[in-house]
Amino acid sequence: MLSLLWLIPALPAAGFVLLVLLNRRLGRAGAAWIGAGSVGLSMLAALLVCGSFIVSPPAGDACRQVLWTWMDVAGFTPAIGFYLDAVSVVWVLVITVVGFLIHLYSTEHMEHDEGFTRFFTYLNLFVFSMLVLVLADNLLLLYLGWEGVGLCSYLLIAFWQKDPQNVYSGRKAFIVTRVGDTALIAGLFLLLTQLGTLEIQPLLRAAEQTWAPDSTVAVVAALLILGGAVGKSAQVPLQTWLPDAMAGPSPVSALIHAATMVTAGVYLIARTTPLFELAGDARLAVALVGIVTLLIAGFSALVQHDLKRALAYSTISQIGYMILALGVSGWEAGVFHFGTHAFFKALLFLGAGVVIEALAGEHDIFKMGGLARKLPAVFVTFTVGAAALAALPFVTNGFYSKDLVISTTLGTADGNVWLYVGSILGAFVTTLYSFRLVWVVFFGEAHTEVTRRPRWRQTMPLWVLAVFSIITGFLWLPAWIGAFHPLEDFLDTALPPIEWTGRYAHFAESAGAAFVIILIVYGGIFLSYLLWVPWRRGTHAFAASPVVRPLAAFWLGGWGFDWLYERVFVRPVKWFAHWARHDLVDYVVDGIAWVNLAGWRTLSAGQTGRLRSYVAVAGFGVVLVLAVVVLR
Amino acid sequence: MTVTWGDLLTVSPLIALTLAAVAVMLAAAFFRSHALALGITLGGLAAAFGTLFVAASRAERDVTPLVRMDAYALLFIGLLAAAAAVVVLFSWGYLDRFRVHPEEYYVLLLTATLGGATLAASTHFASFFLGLEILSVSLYGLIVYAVYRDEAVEAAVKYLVLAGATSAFLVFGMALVYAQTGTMTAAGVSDLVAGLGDDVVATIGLVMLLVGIGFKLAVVPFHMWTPDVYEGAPAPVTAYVATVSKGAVFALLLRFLLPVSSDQGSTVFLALTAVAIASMVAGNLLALRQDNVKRILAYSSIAHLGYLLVAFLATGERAGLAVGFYLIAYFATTLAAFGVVTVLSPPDRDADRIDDYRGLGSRRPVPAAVFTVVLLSLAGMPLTMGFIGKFVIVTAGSGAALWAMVIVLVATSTIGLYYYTRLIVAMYVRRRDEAGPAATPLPAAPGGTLGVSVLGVLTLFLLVFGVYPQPLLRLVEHAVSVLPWP
Amino acid sequence: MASVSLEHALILAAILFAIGFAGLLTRRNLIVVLACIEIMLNAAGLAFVAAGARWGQADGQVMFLFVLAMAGAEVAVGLAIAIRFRQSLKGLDVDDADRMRG
Amino acid sequence: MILLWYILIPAVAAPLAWLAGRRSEVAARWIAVAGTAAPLALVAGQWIAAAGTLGETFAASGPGAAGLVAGSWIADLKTAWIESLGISFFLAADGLTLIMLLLTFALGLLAVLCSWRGITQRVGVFHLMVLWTVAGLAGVFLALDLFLFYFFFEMMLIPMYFLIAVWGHERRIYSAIKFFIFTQVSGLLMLVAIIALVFIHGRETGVYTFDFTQLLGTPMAASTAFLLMLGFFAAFAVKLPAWPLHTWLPDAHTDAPTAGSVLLAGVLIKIGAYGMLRFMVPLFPGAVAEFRTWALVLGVVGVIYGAVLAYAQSDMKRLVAYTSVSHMGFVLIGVFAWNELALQGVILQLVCHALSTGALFILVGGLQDRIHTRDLGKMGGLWQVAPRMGGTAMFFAMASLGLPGLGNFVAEFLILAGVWQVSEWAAVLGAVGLVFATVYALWMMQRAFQGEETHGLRFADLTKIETGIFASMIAALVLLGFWPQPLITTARQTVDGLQRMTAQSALAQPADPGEAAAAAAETETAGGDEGGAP
Repeated sequence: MLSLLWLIPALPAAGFVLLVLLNRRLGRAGAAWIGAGSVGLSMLAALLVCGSFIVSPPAGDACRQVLWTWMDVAGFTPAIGFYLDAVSVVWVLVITVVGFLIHLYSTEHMEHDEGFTRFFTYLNLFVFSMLVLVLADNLLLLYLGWEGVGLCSYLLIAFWQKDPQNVYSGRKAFIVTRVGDTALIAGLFLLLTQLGTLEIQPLLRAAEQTWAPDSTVAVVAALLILGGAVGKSAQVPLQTWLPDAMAGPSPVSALIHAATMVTAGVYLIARTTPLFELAGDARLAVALVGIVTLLIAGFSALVQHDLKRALAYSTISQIGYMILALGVSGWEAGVFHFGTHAFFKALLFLGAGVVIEALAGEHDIFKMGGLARKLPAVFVTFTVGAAALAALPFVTNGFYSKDLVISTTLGTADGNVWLYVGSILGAFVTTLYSFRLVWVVFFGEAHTEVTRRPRWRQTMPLWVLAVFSIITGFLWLPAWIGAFHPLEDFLDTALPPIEWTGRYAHFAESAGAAFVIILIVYGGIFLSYLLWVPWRRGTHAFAASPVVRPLAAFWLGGWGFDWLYERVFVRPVKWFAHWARHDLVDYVVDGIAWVNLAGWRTLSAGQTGRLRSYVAVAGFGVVLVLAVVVLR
Repeated sequence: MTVTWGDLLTVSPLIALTLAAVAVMLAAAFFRSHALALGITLGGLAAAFGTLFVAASRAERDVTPLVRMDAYALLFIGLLAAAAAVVVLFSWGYLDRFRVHPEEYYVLLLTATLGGATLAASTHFASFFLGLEILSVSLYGLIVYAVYRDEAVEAAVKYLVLAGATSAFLVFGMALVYAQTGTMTAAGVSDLVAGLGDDVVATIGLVMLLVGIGFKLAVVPFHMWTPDVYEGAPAPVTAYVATVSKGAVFALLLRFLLPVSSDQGSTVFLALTAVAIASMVAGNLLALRQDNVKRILAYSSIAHLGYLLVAFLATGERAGLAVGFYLIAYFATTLAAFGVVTVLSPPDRDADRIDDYRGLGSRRPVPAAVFTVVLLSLAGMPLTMGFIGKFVIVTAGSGAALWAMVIVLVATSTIGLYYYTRLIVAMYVRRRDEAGPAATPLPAAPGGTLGVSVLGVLTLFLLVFGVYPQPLLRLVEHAVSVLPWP
Repeated sequence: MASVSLEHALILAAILFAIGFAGLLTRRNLIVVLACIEIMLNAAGLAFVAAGARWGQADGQVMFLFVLAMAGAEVAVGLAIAIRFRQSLKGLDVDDADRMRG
Repeated sequence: MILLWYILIPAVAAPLAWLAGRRSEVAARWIAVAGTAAPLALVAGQWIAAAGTLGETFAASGPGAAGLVAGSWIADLKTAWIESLGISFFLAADGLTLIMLLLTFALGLLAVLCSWRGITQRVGVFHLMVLWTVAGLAGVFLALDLFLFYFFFEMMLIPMYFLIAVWGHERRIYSAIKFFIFTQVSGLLMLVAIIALVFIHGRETGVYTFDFTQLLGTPMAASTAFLLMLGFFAAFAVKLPAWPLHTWLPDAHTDAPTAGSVLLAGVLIKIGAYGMLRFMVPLFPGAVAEFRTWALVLGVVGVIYGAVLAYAQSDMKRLVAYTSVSHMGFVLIGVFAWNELALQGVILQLVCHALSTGALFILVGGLQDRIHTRDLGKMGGLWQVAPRMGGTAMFFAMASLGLPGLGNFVAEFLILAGVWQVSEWAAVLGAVGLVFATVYALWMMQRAFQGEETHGLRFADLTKIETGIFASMIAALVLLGFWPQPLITTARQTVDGLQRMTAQSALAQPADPGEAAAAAAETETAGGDEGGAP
């Protein structure tokens, strides 16, 4: 079964090629069948392969499949080869399952769009790239997938390309992530030069053997990789692209900008765990990035009017949790939160997509309202998603994963109180904005007419994801509930287990810590009820108060990052480009030409046609030479 | 110092030219026949060319102290005669359109060639001076031959006065040299140059001598006449002035002043360096935006003589090879260039405005193609002799480590590209900004089949030896090897 | 009677030459210009004679004869051209001959 | 003898095309197709026949410098030419030559094909010029006598000049002369350097020869070598073009007809890289090592400057032209890194850049034929009008920004990985250049193809010929992206020879990362507590 590994990425690739080649000749139905079908088959292949992997793990708890040698230069021989272990299994399953559901959803969501075929072409390419990313057995191939998903992200954000604003958002996403990619590729150069290979497992072993813990080279390498992760996963300081990325269709936001691509950074760090284990400073940087991001984005999410932007900031914030977990050596906690987040965030976006579609493209949550009765299925599933996001205790997967993440920030050797407090605060904010959306969108009176209701291809994925958003949490129950943690056991085969060795480890692992979170969550829900439930008008006064208003505006604009970058990076480059557009060097060239022309003008004016001036010139020359002769 | 029959046989090329000149003169006295004059002229030139082989078969020798018929002299006499023959062929169609009798033209042409040939073989001040003056005086007549053209008269006056004045410099210089050395032979001058030291009078003499040579070569600062004379003279005569008179003098320069290059610190050397550099710069710059084709060619010839001086100043046989080959290339190219002008010229004026050449590529494809090859050769582009010529000159200059001159050569020859390609563009490219009434197209020149076929031969020559120059290089190598290289 | 040394003769020749050249620079009448050239040529001839005298050879005088002959030829052609010049430019001012320039 | 055919076939086909063109334009086109396709087939044949041996590397002890050159030939031809000056007619081909020849003829063929509709004036002469350019290019890549090299180097300028000046666009005369002058000045500097080298060699040995193999290893003072190297560098840096000698390129590319741009961008500027690889570095390895820092600076500046200026352009063709400046900056730093990774990357970059930029030029040319403008401000929303064209443009825009999966990425990765071993900063800044590449590529796409179509432009999508051209180029780039090995193997022997030729100089360094790692491991072990050998 494991030998079918290559089929998992190959099927969407085949779908992509078919869609490109056949293009118009396929009708909408054909495109839908190929687009969704290829991913569905890929999902089946993934289920088969991963199933067999889980049931009967191969020797060494990993398997590698090399298709061909990519290139062979100077001892550098990266392969087109795939590597499957527990970490990649988690990602592959999420990608293919969520991917298929979203494809299915899209066949209905996009049914009237003129770029229907193009949409599935891009989407298939994305799934292929994402699978390559997580299956790659070497960093170069990983980078291929990495850039591939970046491309698809750009293409899909800019999918409705008639509106220049959408295209701008796509470009922004691509360019900002590429800044991070520059760091990543520099890291690749460093690793290649120092360790002589990019094949991940030998590379990690070599790093462990040759690099002393906390040596500069290890820290630099880890930081460069973090740079890549920060870009792709929309972390501070490169988070600014993701809110704008919501210009794309909702399924895209769900698949790419919530469930899968944006977690590539998490995957990358998890994949290169041994490197980060060697580099304590880099881990600290990771943790700081995570905590700062989750707070900044959380507060921004609190004040958004645009449903999808709010979710986008929430995504940034939740990935911040994952990164934070990785930073405090809670590797498995990060992966767990990725898994749960993928389901509930995809669910939220798909729900949001239905809502927006139903309201004829309305994004502003304050123009929605009262949808609980008009779109009951969406209401129920969306609320499940929001509850999971808010970590509603016991019944949602978000509770278990976030609880684990927060515990690790206190419980591991890398953890500390500040991180813990920060993450608790983040959890509180998360609860606030999650339920703010529920209250504002689904309750109160309707501001906009519902013009369309979802059919089964849209509702079915919602229900499936809602179910996943509940049950996947039970894969890893905390110790104080019961000793059921198959996911942890599974991840232990590939990642270092969480070591509860921190100063407050005992408390962190206990029910007491969980109780704090439970308290926070309920408190948050209650406060959000007070603030935003539509029939409580008093809150508007609060929102309009002179203290809150500027703060809200600041948060709404994403803490001024865009403002700053515009002035520090974008404008200077634009200014220089505009100033130099006729090529500065050409001024030199023109200058030389001008000198020649001036020479011509002068000399030519000397050709007066008068005989005596000719004689004079000759005489002058002779006299000059004779003078030299005599005086020398 | 008796002259034997053998000596006469050796100088038979010169005699042939003399006899031909007399014959044409006499013939013209009896029959006013253009064809006859042309025939005799060509016959004379052919005889001169043919007798070269007779002379070549004999051991090289001095015929009196005045001339020396060695391989070097023979090469140049052959070159001059061939060039003269080409000019004659171009003149046929051109002179037919003249409003004056054409016969005496050929007399002057033959005597001028005789003067040039004498210069090439000269080893003595007397023959030097005689040859130069025969050449000059004949040229006065040739330049002003179309007496009814105001430009021709103006050109002739300028040439006459300047030539006369520089002749005076020349003779005065000769006198000074003679006063210091007591000898007037080339060998004596060479010795003088080699051991010049700081003999002020002799150096002054040499410099004045060089004035005369410099004028004929039209190098800076004696170049001012060139554009006016080129423009004013009839096109075939211009071709002649540009080639034969310069080539002959350059041949002489090599024979008399070879050792100049052996002392790179001497005043004469420095003066010549300055002249070379100034010629390259001024020649190329002056042509830059010039609109008269003949003037462009005039200015470009100044630059080319500058290049030649670089080769001259580089010592050694490699320099001789460069000079010889470049001169041949320059002859062929220049003759073809003015040949094109000749062929295109209507009866009343010469086709020398750049506007005359606009769209030539479609109107007269063959002359246009020839002119293109010519211009590329002047620019030193591959597949033409000009390329090999430039290459041998750079080789010579680099071999002698004359870096300043080589760099100037490189830089200025690039300026050359600008105006050569400007002409090419004019012939082939339709300008979109030509909205106004286009320049009146040149009236079709009558006849010209002969001229065009000669052009074809010249082009072939340029191309064949541009790709496979080995035979010519051998020939020149052999010729220059007889010079007394230091 | 002190003999005339080579230097004296050469200096005289040089002065003559300079006079001729100065005339060339300052005079505008074509005929006078031609005359100036004659002066320069004769100055050169004088120098030759003096040089020949220094070495006791006839060569210098022979050269003088050549110079004389050539000067004559030159003037002959020159005057002929001067006639055409006058017809063409309605005068003999050489400065008027500047139709071709640039 | 087969080497001569590579030059002769297009050279002879040229006048035939011209003659045929006077009667029938289609005949001229077909002759031109034959004149490029036939040698293309021949090279392909020779490539396949030689495939077995090209990947071998030299024995560790290795032959001498000349032997290293000669050792990798698969064919050569040497006859007397101008003995008086020590010049011979000396052609030889190794793996690198084959790659360059393949590129030349393939792009020559594409140039003919893409002019099928666009060129309607003086069709015969046009193909004469195209074929002569191709013949000259083939000569450049085959010549191993320095004079012969220079001969071809200059020769192909003429037809290219005519292509630009006669069939070009708005400022064609200015651009053509600028191109001509830049190349000529720098070429002459190289000529002077060549001649000086010959003389130095001649004084040393008494043999005056322009034979490259004999001139290798000529002993000379370091300062002399540096000056001579600069002479070569000038010529190749202009061709490449390296900043700040690049300004001819945007003009020439912009105003050239499509075929001219394709040949310029595809092959002509590759001469710069080829010349550095083949001649400059092996002749003056010490001087090159001395110059390395400066060259890296020039290269990096070129990468970023080119990309930023590309972004600033509103003429689409000019934009594409500036991307060439940027991409050739990579080639420059790659050459001066001079290790196997970088060199293989450089060679790959030559091929991939030719394909990607060539395709963009064909695309812009196609657009111009349809809407009669190249001004991005007058485009917008063209995807709606011509979706296939939009998709194609997107593909090549991605190639140009170095998207993995396409050949350009492999090339740029290898180059930068090689450069990293020499200078981390150059590699990082080069990688930053790729960010700017993203900026201009996406900006171009937005301005031309995305957004709303507001100018009322309606035109036909890609024709069959165009579809064929683009499909083949896309296929080639994807193939090279996922399996560049055939090219790498082909060039391996050459690269190995080049490396060994300079092994004694300051240029030499650990040959591959594996060794570097082993060395690092050794030092690590030595410094560690464990005394035992690994």
